[in-house]
Amino acid sequence: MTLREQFPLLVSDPGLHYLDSGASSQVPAAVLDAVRTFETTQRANVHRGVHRLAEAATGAYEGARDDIARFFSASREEIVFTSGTTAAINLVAHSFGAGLAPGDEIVISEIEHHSNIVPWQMLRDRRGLVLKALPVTDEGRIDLDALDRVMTKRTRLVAIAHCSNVTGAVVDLARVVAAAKAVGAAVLVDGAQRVPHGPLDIPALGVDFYAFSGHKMYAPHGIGVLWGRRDRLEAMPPFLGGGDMIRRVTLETTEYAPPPARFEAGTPNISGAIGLGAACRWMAGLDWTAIALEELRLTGRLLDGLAKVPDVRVLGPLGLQQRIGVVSFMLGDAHPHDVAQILDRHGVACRGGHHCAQPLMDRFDLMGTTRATIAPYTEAADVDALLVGLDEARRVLA
Amino acid sequence: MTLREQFPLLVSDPGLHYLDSGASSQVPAAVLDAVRTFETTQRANVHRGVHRLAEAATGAYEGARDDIARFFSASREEIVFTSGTTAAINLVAHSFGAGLAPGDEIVISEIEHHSNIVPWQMLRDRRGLVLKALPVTDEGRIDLDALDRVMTKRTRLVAIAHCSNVTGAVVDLARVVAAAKAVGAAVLVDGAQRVPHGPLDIPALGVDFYAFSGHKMYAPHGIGVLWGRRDRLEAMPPFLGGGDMIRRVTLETTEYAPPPARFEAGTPNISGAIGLGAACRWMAGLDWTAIALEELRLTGRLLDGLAKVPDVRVLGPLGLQQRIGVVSFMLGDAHPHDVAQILDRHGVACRGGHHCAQPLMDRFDLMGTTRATIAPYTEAADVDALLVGLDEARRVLA
Amino acid sequence: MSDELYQEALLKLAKEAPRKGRLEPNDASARLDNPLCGDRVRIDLRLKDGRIADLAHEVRGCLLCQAAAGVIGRRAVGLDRQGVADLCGEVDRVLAGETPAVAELEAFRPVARHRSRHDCVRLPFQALKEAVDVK
Amino acid sequence: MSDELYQEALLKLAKEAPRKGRLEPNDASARLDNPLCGDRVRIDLRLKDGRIADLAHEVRGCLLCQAAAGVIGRRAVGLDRQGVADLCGEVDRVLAGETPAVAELEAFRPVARHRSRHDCVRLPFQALKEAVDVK
Ligand SMILES: Cc1ncc(COP(=O)(O)O)c(C=O)c1O
Ligand SMILES: Cc1ncc(COP(=O)(O)O)c(C=O)c1O
Repeated sequence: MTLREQFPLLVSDPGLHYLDSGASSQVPAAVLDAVRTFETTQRANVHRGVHRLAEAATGAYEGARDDIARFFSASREEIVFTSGTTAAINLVAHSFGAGLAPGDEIVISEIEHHSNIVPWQMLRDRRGLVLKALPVTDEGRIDLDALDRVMTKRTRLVAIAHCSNVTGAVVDLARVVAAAKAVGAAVLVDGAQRVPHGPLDIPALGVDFYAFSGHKMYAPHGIGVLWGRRDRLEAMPPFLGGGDMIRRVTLETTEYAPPPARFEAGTPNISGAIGLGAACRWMAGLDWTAIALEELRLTGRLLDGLAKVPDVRVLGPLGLQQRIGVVSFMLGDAHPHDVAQILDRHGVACRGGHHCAQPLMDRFDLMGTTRATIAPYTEAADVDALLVGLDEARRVLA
Repeated sequence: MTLREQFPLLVSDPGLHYLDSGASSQVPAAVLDAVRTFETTQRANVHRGVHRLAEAATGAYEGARDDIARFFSASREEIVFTSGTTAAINLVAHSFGAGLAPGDEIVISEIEHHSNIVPWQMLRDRRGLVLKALPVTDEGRIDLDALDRVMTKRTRLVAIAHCSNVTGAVVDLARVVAAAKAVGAAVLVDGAQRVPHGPLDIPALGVDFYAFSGHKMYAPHGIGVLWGRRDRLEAMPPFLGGGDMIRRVTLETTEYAPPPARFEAGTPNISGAIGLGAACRWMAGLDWTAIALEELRLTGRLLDGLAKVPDVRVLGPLGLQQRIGVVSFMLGDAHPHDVAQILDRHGVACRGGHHCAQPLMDRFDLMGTTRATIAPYTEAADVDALLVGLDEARRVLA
Repeated sequence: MSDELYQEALLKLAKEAPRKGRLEPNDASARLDNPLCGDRVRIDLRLKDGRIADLAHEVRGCLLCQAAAGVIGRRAVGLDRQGVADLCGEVDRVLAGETPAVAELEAFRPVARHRSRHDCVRLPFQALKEAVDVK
Repeated sequence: MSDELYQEALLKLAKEAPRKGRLEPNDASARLDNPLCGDRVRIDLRLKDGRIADLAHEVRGCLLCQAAAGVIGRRAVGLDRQGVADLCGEVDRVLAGETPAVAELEAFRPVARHRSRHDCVRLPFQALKEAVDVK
């Protein structure tokens, strides 16, 4: 079976050229089957039951945590399940943020997704912090040369995307970590766009928090992970209150459980976690050297093709170094929605808009871009269909 | 097809007597199929795409909101998707709680689930509030006679469970609403245990917030709803920050979207919402008069059976008035885990423990209870198997 | 009728929209954003006896949004509050797949099938409504 | 060997556990809760030359938890820190399905298959470990 054949939606819709994996990836049968097996043979609530279904459900749920930890070379105590990247970042903004004092500084960048901007603005307003942003270069990369200028002794946290969901640029985390370490700041990485592109040793990055979503990495929606360095998690108060995150509750007061339970209030998304665990196992079985090469080749094909279309301007690195296959472009003055709509007529699924990165759009004075994402199941035909569709878009919209 | 035959797990495991629906219900094929259809024919991210999959996904997701609104006689703007009851209550604790001042009072009860206690303790500590609890009667009901004493002009919110997850008692919400109205307080209802037992006109209750989870009402885990009266929601600041909840983001500041989007930051649990919508459609097609009667009959059978077992003591109403089929009991001094474990040998899935209601356990000086829940798919054989299992438990543990 | 979105009629509405720009001074003005796509619309009005005497529209958005502003540029002068409400009602009807009474709206019929684009068409009309309602 | 959890041997360990109660005064004491089930264990120790000279245990928990405390009541006096660690190691081994070197732990072998109950068995041993470690 080819990799593409493992994706039921792609098989059943051969005319579809799905280039919108940056928004949500497609999902392989292995993941769907794991979820269905849970729902039809193990379904129960976790942790609190001793009957055999509850045992099976707990085993599957905690087994998923093990699978995820293994895939990211982490330990299971560091894997906090959340509903996604957004929830993971908000968790840190509240729980880590509870330890910050007025005047403390947080550094983000101009390239960030709203999920990595708004929680920090809200925290700034709650606690009287200072929020600073690293600028973005003309090439669409975070300008790390500005670190020297932006970081101060008051910097407590740098929150930054591993890969941009607009330009595809990959950030040099080692430089960010070094700069943060120099002033004693923690580092949070928004890994939403990085994790779909292969295994990663998260602890080796030297960062403190790493957030990602399942739905962009071949798993269900509604599940994600906050990886946190153990000492950081242990030092943090809980965020949400409820069942499962407690040690002991009286009407007056509550003692909290250790991490990761402390941060997992309420019945978790059990099937989602099981799906994410299955996605990690599925990914672990792939040949990522070959896939990375193929993704690179297709990204090159796309960039080359775009370079030949008059009026097209790419927002982001034009080369293949330090980038993933997330490619944004403008077609003359055409609105990206109109471009995406015409591409859709060719079966090409692209995203058009601001990609939840309005500050980046403002930086380049754009309404938005049209974005194509290269995934492991992408084929040359998908890229070519996009280029053909663009030809029509030019005719109609120019 | 009988109702039970619509549940794949129950069909494939005929020896199973599933009496743990109070923790998580089982899920009918109609719901599983709706989720699978999404994953294999419509999967994409919602709201931001114009291609046909994104259109289909958005249609399915917002269609689910319509189905849920219809089932609860609500309007779609009042349906906020959350990851569950716990997340819904925490949302209110943060967003409604942001408007409270030191000295303001919140009233809960001794019967509450930790999810409806801990968020208020945390809010109390954040904002210097006073947290009070209505006591519980010996019968295992919230003592509404205490309302007069506990409510004051400083009471801003009463947060209370519609049905107890331990004793099965149903609260007289009209009395609570009247008492709250008299002092201008809002009312939040934890409906987690009520919603699995049939349709409900939520706006007609006269309350301000109503929270529930999908996984207890035949839908997937990881999805739930906060219903909020429109003016309440409109007056509240957002809770989580991220994509989809904004009107406009700059690096300096953010304008927020109107409800419900304001409270739905990030990519939602799309498949979960679709599953919950399908569950509502499925429930809407059932004959709830017949089901309610049958649930009552089986609850009676269980209570009668328990009354005949020496050493068994029921915690909760012994009659069938104002109660759902959630039945808790103690077997002599036996630990509920040991009881549940022995019942499991008879294929009977019951929950043993504190049921995330430690203050209620303290009130009755109990380590925990063994709990059985009657659901629409429960049959007399399930109840009888429990009673047979209890006989063995008595022999072993007495 | 073809279900093709980008027909000649629509493109023409967008490209040849009269009354583009700003109106200064004005009696009423409204700016609306579509948070999902970032489209922005501003409508400036001059009013006389409760009727729109002059107007201008500034759109930063897609062709559908521009074309909708084009309809406003052609049709809105002379309308009172009720007339604007009626026009918005017609827009809703065409987006529901019905035949509109206003000829220019015909060009939007294919949009009915594309729910994600309905707001693109509605945005300028909503801004117009806000502007007359403010006053 | 039967995989029946509630065998005679286990029931006996629970019911006839020596050294139930509190020890006052004591040299070390630890209380642990299992948040999932609400079980609570307290272990009091008297120590001499780094060894446990006397102990008492108070358990509010299930039979497995009580039986585990029973093992402690029989076995822990005389142990030093390393001895306690070894005993805990044996508990982990039996819960992993292996044959324990400590005869009394034999009764816990059927628990290996019930992961949700492992913590019931571990809780008293963890409390014991905390108590000797505090000192
Ligand atoms: C009465 C009650 N409230 C709240 C909850 C919490 O719901 P969830 O865990 O789905 O957030 C539950 C169930 O666990 C419950 O029974
Ligand atoms: C870089 C980046 N960060 C954060 C997010 C937010 O993730 P989610 O919506 O799954 O919470 C996304 C995707 O939407 C993203 O691309």
